[in-house]
Amino acid sequence: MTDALLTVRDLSVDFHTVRGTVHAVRNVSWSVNKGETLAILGESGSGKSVSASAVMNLLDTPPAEITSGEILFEGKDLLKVSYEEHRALNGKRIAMIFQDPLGHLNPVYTVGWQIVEMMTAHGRPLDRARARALELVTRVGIPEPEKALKKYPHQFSGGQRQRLMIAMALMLKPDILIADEPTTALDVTIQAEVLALLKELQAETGMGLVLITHDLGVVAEIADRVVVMSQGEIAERGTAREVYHNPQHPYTKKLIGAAPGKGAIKTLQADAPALLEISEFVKTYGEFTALKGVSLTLARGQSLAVVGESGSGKSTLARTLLRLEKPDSGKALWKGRDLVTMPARDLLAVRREIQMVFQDPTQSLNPRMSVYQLISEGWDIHRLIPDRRARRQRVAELLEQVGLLAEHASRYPHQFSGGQRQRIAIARALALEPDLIICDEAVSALDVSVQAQVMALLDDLRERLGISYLFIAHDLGVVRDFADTVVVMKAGEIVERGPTEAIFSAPRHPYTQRLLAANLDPDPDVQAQRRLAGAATQ
Amino acid sequence: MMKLIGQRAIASLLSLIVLMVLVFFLSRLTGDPAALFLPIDATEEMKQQFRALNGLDRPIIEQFGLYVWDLIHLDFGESLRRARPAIDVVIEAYAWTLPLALITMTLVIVAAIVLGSIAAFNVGGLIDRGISVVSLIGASAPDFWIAIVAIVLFAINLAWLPTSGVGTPWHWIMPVAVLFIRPFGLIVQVVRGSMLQALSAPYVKTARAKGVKNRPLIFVHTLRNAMLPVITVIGDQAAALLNGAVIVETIFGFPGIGKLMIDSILQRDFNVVMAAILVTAIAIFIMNILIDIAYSVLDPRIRQ
Amino acid sequence: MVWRDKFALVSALFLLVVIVCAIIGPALLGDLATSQNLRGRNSPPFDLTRGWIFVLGGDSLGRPMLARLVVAAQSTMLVAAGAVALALSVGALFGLIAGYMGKNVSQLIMRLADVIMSFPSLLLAVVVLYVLGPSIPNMILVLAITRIPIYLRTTRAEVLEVRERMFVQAAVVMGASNIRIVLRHILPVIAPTLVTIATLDFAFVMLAESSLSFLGIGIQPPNITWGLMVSQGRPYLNTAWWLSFWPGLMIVLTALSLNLLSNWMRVALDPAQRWRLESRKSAND
Amino acid sequence: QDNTDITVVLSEELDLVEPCMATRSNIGRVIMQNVSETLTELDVRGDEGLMPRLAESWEDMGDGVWRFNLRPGVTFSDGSAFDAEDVKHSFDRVFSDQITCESARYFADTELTFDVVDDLTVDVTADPAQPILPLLMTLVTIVPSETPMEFVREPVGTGPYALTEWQAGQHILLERRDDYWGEMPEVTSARYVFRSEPAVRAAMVETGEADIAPQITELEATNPATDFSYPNSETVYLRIDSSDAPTNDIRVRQALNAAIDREAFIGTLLSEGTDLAVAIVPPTTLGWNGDLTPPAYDPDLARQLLAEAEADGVDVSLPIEIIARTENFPNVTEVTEALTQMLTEVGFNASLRMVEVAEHEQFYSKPYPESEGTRLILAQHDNGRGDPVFSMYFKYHSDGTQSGIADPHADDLIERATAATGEEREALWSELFAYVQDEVVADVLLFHMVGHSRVSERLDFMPSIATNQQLQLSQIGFN
Ligand SMILES: Nc1ncnc2c1ncn2[C@@H]1O[C@H](COP(=O)(O)OP(=O)(O)OP(=O)(O)O)[C@@H](O)[C@H]1O
Ligand SMILES: Nc1ncnc2c1ncn2[C@@H]1O[C@H](COP(=O)(O)OP(=O)(O)OP(=O)(O)O)[C@@H](O)[C@H]1O
Ligand SMILES: [Mg+2]
Ligand SMILES: [Mg+2]
Repeated sequence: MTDALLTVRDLSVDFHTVRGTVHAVRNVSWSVNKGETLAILGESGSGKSVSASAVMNLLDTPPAEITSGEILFEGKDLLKVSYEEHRALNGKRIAMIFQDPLGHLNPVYTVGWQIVEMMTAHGRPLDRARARALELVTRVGIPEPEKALKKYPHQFSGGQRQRLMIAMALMLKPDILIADEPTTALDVTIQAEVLALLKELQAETGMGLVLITHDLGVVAEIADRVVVMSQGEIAERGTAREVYHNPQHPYTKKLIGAAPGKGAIKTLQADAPALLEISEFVKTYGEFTALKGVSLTLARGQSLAVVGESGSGKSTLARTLLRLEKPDSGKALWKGRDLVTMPARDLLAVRREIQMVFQDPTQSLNPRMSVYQLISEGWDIHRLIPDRRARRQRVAELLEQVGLLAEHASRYPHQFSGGQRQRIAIARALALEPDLIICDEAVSALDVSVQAQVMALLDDLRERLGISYLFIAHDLGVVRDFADTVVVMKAGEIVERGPTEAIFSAPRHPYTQRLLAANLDPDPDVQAQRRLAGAATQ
Repeated sequence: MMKLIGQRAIASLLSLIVLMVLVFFLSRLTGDPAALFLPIDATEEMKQQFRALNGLDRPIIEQFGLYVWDLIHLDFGESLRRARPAIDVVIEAYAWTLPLALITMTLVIVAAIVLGSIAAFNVGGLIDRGISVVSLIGASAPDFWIAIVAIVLFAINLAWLPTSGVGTPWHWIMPVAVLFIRPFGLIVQVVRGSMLQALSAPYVKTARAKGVKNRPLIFVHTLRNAMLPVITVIGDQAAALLNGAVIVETIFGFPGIGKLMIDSILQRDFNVVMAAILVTAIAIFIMNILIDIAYSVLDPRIRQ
Repeated sequence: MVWRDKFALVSALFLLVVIVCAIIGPALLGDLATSQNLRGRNSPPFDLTRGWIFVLGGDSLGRPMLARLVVAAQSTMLVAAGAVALALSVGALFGLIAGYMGKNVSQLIMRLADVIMSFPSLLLAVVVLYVLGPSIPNMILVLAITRIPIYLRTTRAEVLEVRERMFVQAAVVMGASNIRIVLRHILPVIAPTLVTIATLDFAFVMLAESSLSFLGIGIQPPNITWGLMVSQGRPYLNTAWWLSFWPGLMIVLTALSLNLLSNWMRVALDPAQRWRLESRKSAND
Repeated sequence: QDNTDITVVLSEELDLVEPCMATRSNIGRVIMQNVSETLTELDVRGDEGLMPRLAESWEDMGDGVWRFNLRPGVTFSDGSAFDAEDVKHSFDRVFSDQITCESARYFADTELTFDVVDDLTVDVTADPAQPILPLLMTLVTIVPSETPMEFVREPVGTGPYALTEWQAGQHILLERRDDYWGEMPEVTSARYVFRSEPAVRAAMVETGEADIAPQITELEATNPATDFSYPNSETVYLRIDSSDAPTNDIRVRQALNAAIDREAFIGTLLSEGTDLAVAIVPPTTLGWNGDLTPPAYDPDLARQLLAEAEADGVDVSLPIEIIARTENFPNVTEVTEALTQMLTEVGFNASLRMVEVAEHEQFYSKPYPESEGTRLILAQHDNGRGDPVFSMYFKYHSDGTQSGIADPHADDLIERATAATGEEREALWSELFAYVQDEVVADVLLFHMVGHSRVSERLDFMPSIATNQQLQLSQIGFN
């Protein structure tokens, strides 16, 4: 272990807050070797991102405090080197992909500039940097790469931003890449390409990869070794196979047991009345057409999954439906009335009936509001639950339902992990007990055990209250477990639609077929076999 | 873009007209210029004659009509006090004010942005404290103190600089320095506050993860995000300078628009007041258009 | 590093003293502040032979500076706070409207702001004086009007950016009304900037009032403000520095305290930055 | 070093350099007798009285006709010769209705006709007869007959200097003429610059950037080697409106006078050297009455007078507002504050209001605005022209624009004195001074002011009472 490229030993990180100290990371040790892939699995909020930030020297100290440990890179303790020395390592030798790409891209510079800067900041010539950026952006599958480099972050889809972050991190072929949930917003075909790219780079430069992820399939596909974290500590470690087949720690057992994609498939009740009818939605951004005439029908109590290529217009569909953006044409009948032309006054009532969980939860939470304020705001707006005690209680209840603690109500968004923020956003949507919840990648940042808990909750609400879901997701396992109907989108169009059962058993459109084929299995053995088979057919 | 500027120019022209109409009528509420132009013991006939000569005896609406008529022919009228075309007087003065404002503002912008950013980056540290306190004292000290103390020190005691006047570049140093202080103090604080907010954004972490050096981290990555309120305040301060700097012009005998404007207002030399406001308003409107363009250049999300 | 907090604390204490002076000063020292003594004029400061009240010296009519400073606090604060508060609230209100409403409303408001911005404050002062007569409320009005554009423009510019943020859209989805979005989501983000400008403006307004007095169109004796005292002391700068120095110092200190306090508040009220204050304490514990 | 170019720093910039406006002090200080000359000149430095300038001599021909014999061999700076036509034209300009020349006001109701006898002789007929016509000639500058009937910016005159450069806002340059008719002055050129801040003006002489600063404040005049003080012909007084209650009662007016401790101001708020006023004109004026004494400070008397008036039913509690104008003279605010306090102390209901110049004018000249009680207007009056006629009508005649009294005897005295000449004139003025001060108690006369100048040590020059109105470069020598 001493000759490892990067070793984290005994790391402990505390956060000082008004309400006492949070022990975010406790005596965590792991290491990664040249060419090796270490997957860090674990509970949401267990300290994965914080320990990664510690390696990059990105923790603000205070409020964070590194109370013990060392981080050895090529034998040097990164906690002791000078700021300047660390800076020179960052990006060049150790690169990082952040969990929340929207916030982590600078909104006022073009993505091209930001990617290129990774190289120019370390003294590489501009023209080489440009060429490399173009190459990588093409490799991660961004359409029209030349043009894309000249665009700004807000002009991309969630998955595209994530890929741009990946391209940025790979610019200098770092020795260590810390990837914090790099594929959560990618559809499985692109995820496969990205994983292939990472592996290729590993083979080429011997890059050590630290992969923080919740996706057991990704772990099975790429990880050599696995550490599992729970509540700030390491629960278990071993090779990917050992951990999957022979988990020791109860948390690991629970985690592996919760892997989605194995339950019974739901079917839609035939007589459910239509709630929402979207017809011929068209949305253009300048010359680019993001939606090319999308039509959909959603019944009361239905859970409709929208899967599809990253950048195919799923989020755009959700946003135009909610009148956050104006569609160029098309109608959306909600309970018989057109949302697109509805006057603002009437819209207010409808707003309570339709809620949304945004794809980038962090940015959708007002940083100046506490969790309590965030969740209870809807009640203020719609004049519900006037009693303060009742409110407190309901907030606590909601937080517990999504796997958080009642005491989290007084914290502010920046004090949470990515997955925790996503759950706050879910709790906020649930608070209003709407008729329809649009979930844009609403569970992608959750570890599978919490994910299962949240999905069970949503299912329960659907059964009890008849809530419908428009469920945008990439994780086919989740979709299979949760949805009764699936539509598949590609390049702004719906290419296939049908009951979940039918789509999963007999996909018709070639894209759907490819999608299903690229789906990863959580079992490392199964994945190994598939890889062999894949190699053979090539 | 061109179309937008065109629209903006038309809208600004309308506000210019509103402004001129307002000034025309409001200024005429403030008393009779004849009493001020003529000596205190002037006879009523002399006053009458003066009013008649300058058209002040006609009904105000008629005066307005005549003014507009002349204006259409690009005639801004004569200065009551100076027996010269008002616009000549104003342009002469503005030729002094404009460079003074530009030089001062350039220095202010550079210094305030650099020091304000540094203060924000070192928030709570000694550098921050030093910059803040010094700039705040500067921004709130009466400017004639600074001007007179500067004259006593640099012109009389040290004899490094001339006391006042214009002519050589040396003459400009003290006026520029004194004018510099207040906008500098103000903008430093705004830069500091805005930067403080921007520095806690996650994209700053990205830049650090990339290994970006502190200087570009502050001045490239963060500053541009913090610039919106800063350029607004810069605009406000620049507008103040474009309106002329009365105290400095008075003390240093600098023949700018500020003193001219004050004197003309106090003497009710309406034509000069109108011409001066017209010229300064055009300068300010152009500056505001530039600032609004700057907003959308700085922040792509504002572009619509 | 506790001194950081001490800075804010001292500032707060100083402001408290000023406010107390403003409230009870005129009742307490009103007579002393106007008792002239021509033969004992311009008595230098720090000379206690004439009693503690002359510790800051006497003015050009032999009145004790200290008493005058205390008494002047009232009108000074009234004018400065009144003008800044009025400009801030009106400017921010219209800025929010201009930033959040449609293009036409925005254009209208902004072009009106241009008009105000180019209308010389002095002419405004002269007009108001002639039409309405000189008084403290009118003074507040004049100063407030001239300061409106800065708040208006700052607010609007910030709103344009903030309203594009995702959490504002999330609030829209929740059904929040425009008013709620503006007040609960947008305003808190831009408030720190506005407060920074407002506290800086405090000094500006006091000095602007001083120059208007100097030109004869501002507040005039027997009213007193620090600004008026500064302008009255101006000819004595070389011979009796204390006449304009003390009131000038009061203006500087008030502005300084306000700003230090607002800088502190800016951090204290921002949940994402509050740790800067808290941790300093714990680091010293 | 025989550098004979000098720089003069003045307090306010010139709007005009128009010869017919030379009685305005800021213009006069630059061009009067430097660029433009008058027919006669009053000696205020010595006691020679009225002296010839462009007129060599003059005589009263009776019936209101005066004959002036002009100086031969005089040329204007544009080369043309000076003759009687020029004199006539100069006066035509002054009285023209196409331009507003200030000097016209000194001839208020007098009709002047000019008869050119020959090139160098001109007869002036005044209707009504004007006994002081030669003195009035000191007020009108002579311009060439080609001068248009509008304000000129390039004045042409017969004086020893010509205006050669005028950079508005920066400076005016006068250069010595080689073809001047009189004695060559020592100063070869004078540059006038303008700084409104007294401290800066003083500093400029100190640093050598300027040679003369004719108007600095007492506070700046700290260097005995360079700083001079001189009576500046300004008189400060409080104008009483005796048609208002309670000041229509003479006892109230007397009380006002007795309430004020004039001595206390001198050497404190006002410079050492300031004189207590007994008339609205300075002591150098014709008919000065040496017997008059300033009212004594007697607060008890004031209280007593007020009590008496009150006993007779005068409402002495009516508000009295003192109106003064900012920047009228140094320390005006303090002076007014002190005056207010003094009046309050003896029981007046006095308050103070400082106003800007335009507003002051509304109160100063007739018609006076209505008021609840009455207003006292603090004003400063300048008469350095040697004869009270320039003051008394305006200030004390019932029809005078700034008069606060309507007294038939005073009217009569003024009219008679204006028409009289010689010793009779002097006696009548003298009587009038005594009458308005002691009998009518028309106003609260306060001070004859002094001015301060700073003169570089390399110059040989003594400022005098005339320095307020003119600054003759020919009087400046070098040490
Ligand atoms: N500024 C902060 N103040 C207080 N607590 C914090 C702060 N930042 C993070 N935490 C806490 O630290 C813990 C670890 O956070 P971290 O972001 O490392 O979780 P994670 O393992 O990455 O979770 P996820 O998978 O949800 O992203 C969380 O419980 C979080 O609430
Ligand atoms: N403001 C914008 N300006 C220009 N193009 C945009 C803008 N917003 C989105 N797009 C483009 O529209 C397309 C659809 O984006 P959308 O966010 O709907 O994708 P998505 O299906 O949600 O993808 P993902 O799964 O990656 O989130 C993308 O190709 C994106 O580049
Ligand atoms: Mg995380
Ligand atoms: Mg999306």
